Amino acid sequence: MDPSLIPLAYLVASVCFVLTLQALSSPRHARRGNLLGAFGMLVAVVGTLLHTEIVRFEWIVAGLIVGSLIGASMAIWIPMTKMPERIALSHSFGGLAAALVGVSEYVHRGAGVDRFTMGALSLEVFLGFLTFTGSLMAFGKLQGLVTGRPVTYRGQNAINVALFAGALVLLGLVVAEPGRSALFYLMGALGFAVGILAVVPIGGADMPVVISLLNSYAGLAAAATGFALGNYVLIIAGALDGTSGFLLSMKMSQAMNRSFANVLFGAFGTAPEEAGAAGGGAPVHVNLATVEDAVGVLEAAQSLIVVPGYGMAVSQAQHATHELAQALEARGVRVRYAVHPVAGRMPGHMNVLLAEANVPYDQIYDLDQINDEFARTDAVLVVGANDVVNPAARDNPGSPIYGMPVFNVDQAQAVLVLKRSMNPGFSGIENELFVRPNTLMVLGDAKQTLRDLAAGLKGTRRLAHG
Amino acid sequence: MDPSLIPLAYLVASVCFVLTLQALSSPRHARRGNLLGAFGMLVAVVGTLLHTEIVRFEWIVAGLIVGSLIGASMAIWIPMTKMPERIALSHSFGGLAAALVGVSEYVHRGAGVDRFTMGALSLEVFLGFLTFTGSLMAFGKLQGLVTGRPVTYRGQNAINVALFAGALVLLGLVVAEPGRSALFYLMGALGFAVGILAVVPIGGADMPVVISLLNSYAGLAAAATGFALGNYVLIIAGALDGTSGFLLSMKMSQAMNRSFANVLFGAFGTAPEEAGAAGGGAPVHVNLATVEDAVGVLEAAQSLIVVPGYGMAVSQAQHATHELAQALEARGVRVRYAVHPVAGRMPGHMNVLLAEANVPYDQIYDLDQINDEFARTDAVLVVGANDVVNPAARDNPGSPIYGMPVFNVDQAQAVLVLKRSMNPGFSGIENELFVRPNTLMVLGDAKQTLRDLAAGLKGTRRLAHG
Amino acid sequence: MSNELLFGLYVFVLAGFLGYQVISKVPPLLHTPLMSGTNAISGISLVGSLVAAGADYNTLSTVLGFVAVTCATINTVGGFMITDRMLRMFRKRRPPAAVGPR
Amino acid sequence: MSNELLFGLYVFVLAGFLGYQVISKVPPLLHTPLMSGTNAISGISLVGSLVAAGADYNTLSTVLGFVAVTCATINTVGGFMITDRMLRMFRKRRPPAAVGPR
Ligand SMILES: NC(=O)c1ccc[n+]([C@@H]2O[C@H](COP(=O)([O-])OP(=O)(O)OC[C@H]3O[C@@H](n4cnc5c(N)ncnc54)[C@H](OP(=O)(O)O)[C@@H]3O)[C@@H](O)[C@H]2O)c1
Ligand SMILES: NC(=O)c1ccc[n+]([C@@H]2O[C@H](COP(=O)([O-])OP(=O)(O)OC[C@H]3O[C@@H](n4cnc5c(N)ncnc54)[C@H](OP(=O)(O)O)[C@@H]3O)[C@@H](O)[C@H]2O)c1
Repeated sequence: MDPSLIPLAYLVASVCFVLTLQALSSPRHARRGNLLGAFGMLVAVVGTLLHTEIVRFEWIVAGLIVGSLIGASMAIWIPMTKMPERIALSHSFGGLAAALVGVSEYVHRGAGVDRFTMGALSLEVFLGFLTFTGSLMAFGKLQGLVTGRPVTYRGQNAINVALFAGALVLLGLVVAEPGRSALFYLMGALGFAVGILAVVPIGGADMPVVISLLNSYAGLAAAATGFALGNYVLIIAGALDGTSGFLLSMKMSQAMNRSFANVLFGAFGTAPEEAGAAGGGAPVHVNLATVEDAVGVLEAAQSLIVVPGYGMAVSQAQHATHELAQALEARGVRVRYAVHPVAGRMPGHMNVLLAEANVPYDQIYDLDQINDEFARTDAVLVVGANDVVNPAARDNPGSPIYGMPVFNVDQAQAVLVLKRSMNPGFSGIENELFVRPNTLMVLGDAKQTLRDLAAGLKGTRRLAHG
Repeated sequence: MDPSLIPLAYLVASVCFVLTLQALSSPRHARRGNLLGAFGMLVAVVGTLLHTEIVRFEWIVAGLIVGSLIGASMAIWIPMTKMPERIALSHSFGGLAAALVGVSEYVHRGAGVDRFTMGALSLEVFLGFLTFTGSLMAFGKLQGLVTGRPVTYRGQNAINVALFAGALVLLGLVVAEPGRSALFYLMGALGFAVGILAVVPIGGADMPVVISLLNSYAGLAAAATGFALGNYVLIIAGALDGTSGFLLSMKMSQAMNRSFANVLFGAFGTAPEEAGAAGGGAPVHVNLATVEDAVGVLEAAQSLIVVPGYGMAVSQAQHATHELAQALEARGVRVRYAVHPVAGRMPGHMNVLLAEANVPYDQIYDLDQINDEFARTDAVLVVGANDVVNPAARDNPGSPIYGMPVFNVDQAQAVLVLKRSMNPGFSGIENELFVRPNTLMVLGDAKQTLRDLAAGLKGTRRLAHG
Repeated sequence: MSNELLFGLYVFVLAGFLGYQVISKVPPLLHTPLMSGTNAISGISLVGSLVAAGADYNTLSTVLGFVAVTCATINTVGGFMITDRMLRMFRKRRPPAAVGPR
Repeated sequence: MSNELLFGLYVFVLAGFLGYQVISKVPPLLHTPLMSGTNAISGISLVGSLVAAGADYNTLSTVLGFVAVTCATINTVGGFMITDRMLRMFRKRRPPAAVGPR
């Protein structure tokens, strides 16, 4: 076929990708949009194979098969609760791919490349490796392979900045004289190092911000590849990814009322010790409640708001949550879900889990939609959420999370909190909510507790109806 | 300076234009956005002057001066109520400019142009002339220079289609052999003719749809110019205009619950005679009210909704409307404005007039925002609106405007209608609202009537407060 | 197929999508300023006209160019000025929330 | 400045704006599918990898290309499949109006 069709195939692909993202503006057509995106990718790949320089296909086929097998099996068997880890991991693949393409391009063209192409290649390789190692670190922290606590040492930021600056200098030198392959590879190595060192000092629960940011770097790397190869679908897709990642990380930082700088260099999450001390260790006068007490509260309630948090993901309690909610709805209780923008460990984390448990999405409300409702609600069920329901963020200017918008659960008649212990959440600070008079703490794994509550309700069903 | 800077200047201009449109998403920054757009235009012009082919400036300067003087004086002295006419007129200028550039390009390059460029040029010239004459016709109809009534004759649509097809054939021939200048000019002439003949059969009040549509044609013409000259700012600006015009005309058609085809070929507005007959001529039992009666209603009201229509524009009654509203607010009445998407003669027509009269825009509500409020409102003041408050659109499947979303003013306690006569509105059909028992018709020029009402209220102020 | 055309297509398609996204966010309140604003922007055909009027091809081209420059200038200058005049008039009283769901 | 770079710039800028517009319309409800979706799209670096793996430049290039193809494929195939799996799960009960102001 005619290779001059390639750019048209790429145009089609680009349009498909745009439509994919457009479709995500509502759950109704989102799925069709996703399929369209996959189709676009197919078109792009087939188009590429028309490329005259492609002469041998065995490696291509091999790569496609291996990749498809790995990708598909990951997609099929990975639990929804592991989504953040999965995304971090695949960002690292993406970064690696971009970097390797850059290197192979350089190896092939050698010193012959012009300045402009060289600049693009260098950016591609640097950002690619940076994304690769950075995402791997993020993955490790989320998985617990690496400590989630920020690892800090004196002059850390200085060192990172120095490394980064060094890389830029090298970039300049390589562009000035593309022949200097040693410098080129050294720059790649620096990207490799920066990726690790820049992520190490960031707390585990800030990883979502890091991941999104790396997502946008990956996008820029792809765009750079596009500039180097004069390939426009790469530039377009790269630009789309870049903005997406950037916007998401912005939104998250805002939802936590923290600046980018604070997230990236603030080593947030080291605070706990002092904060804990300030809080005077484990708080006093906690209403430790039995399942029976909790059941009593639920029976009395006419309206209930469920506030899920990271804990629901940890104990995979989404199904148990929905079952309890349905049992209550069967008793005529009005049940709504309140999902905080940064509940869990990635944007929309809770929404996906609840969707998995068949909770209809129009029963789920955003912060601004529902925050005034708590005062008018009989009972709130906090399932493994902590920071996002910490009144200190609202009332206590001294608190590290002061100013972060939180749910006003403490304004409800009664609050049931399901968690395993009195330990703090990600931010590592004590939560006044747990010592409020209208709060009942039901300690234990969320899933188990929810099952017990449901059972307890059944037991009393006859009473309730009789 | 370096001509290779031109494309960069164009990129800057393009970005400015995009930001201009983005800023229009809220009144807050809209104005700054507009200034940015003007700046972008300046950059583009200055950049163009670097063009090496530009050797003599006297004609350029002359054109710029003359154009600026005309444009500025129009902008300064034209009354807001004449906005539709003004926009129609300037679309025709735009079309003409595009067409002439195309012709001069052809005259200059002669038969030498390649196929692709030739196609772009032809499209540019055809669409340009079509927009030119079409917009002039629209202007004439709005101004009353040409009858606003649809002019129809047998086989009209057939003829228009034939002309259009002919133009396409010519385009094909010219592209096949760019040398055929006669055919080229003939095609331009056809565009000229189609513009006139296609608009003639369309009713005066459908002109807004036509204008927006011509706007999108003008955009396409500009884009074609861009393709012909390999000029990307033209392509981008053209695409933006094209989509804008298209979206607006879509929204209007939807708001009238009519298909594009119906608007363009339906000769809407010929209906009146029959419709009038069906309605049995002037309706009976009309509550013709004096100013005193109306004042009585206004005094009794705690809440009032003002529904402005085209008549407010005709009688320039926007200031009088606001004065009356303020007088009522001074008496503690809650006043809101309800603006229908197709009230007046262009999208947002009423909003601009009310803004001119200093009505704060957050006191103005859309159809979906306020339509349920009428039932809970004491009094409605209809200022020169007719079709947009015609209950037939809701209740009478036989009506030509059946299905067009309208305000449920008839559900209010009392309705005051200000118009000059019992004549129908644009659609030419009778309005049941005027014969409802809870409707008071106050005939006369809207502005005068409003003044009288305000005076009447003043007279009774003491009573009201005592 | 020629690069010119190809790049043009990319730019046209992207700008079209962008236009759709941006325009559909403009509230009815500002539809008239939108019309006169796009009208002003469409005056960009000025850049085409300038070359026609300034390049010394032949008298006809020059004259046509002159007329085109005039028309396009009327659009841009007039368009931006009148849009500004309109937008200056939009004032608000209560917090935007009062404007209702957006 | 080279055309290549220039056109690239136009495309990049336009796509950037478009991305901003489109992404900012995605509700929090779908932020996770958005992340995995863009992740799948970023697998487009596949097209670069294919050339590297298929063009018979030299062994190193080929091997690097092979690894790149594998990684990129993992992203695309995995990304689109898992996004689909997620989106399949989103169901609704009451009319969208109930979802509240958008
Ligand atoms: N979502 C995002 O995109 C994002 C991005 C950046 C940062 N963050 C941060 O992540 C945090 C999210 O807040 P969050 O309230 O959702 O979570 P959280 O504050 O991290 O608290 C989670 C709570 O769940 C409990 N938990 C853990 N495993 C459990 C189990 N098996 N059963 C029951 N409870 C369990 C833990 O208490 P026990 O240990 O006592 O059980 C913990 O207090 C916020 O600080 C936010 O700033 C989120
Ligand atoms: N806005 C758009 O974009 C657009 C687009 C396409 C079509 N349209 C059509 O235009 C119409 C707009 O509806 P509308 O209700 O706003 O206007 P309308 O239906 O055209 O009625 C205007 C009324 O104002 C009255 N009027 C005229 N001059 C007056 C004066 N000096 N003082 C008092 N009253 C005066 C007329 O009655 P008298 O003659 O008895 O005074 C007439 O009944 C709709 O049919 C719509 O479909 C609008």
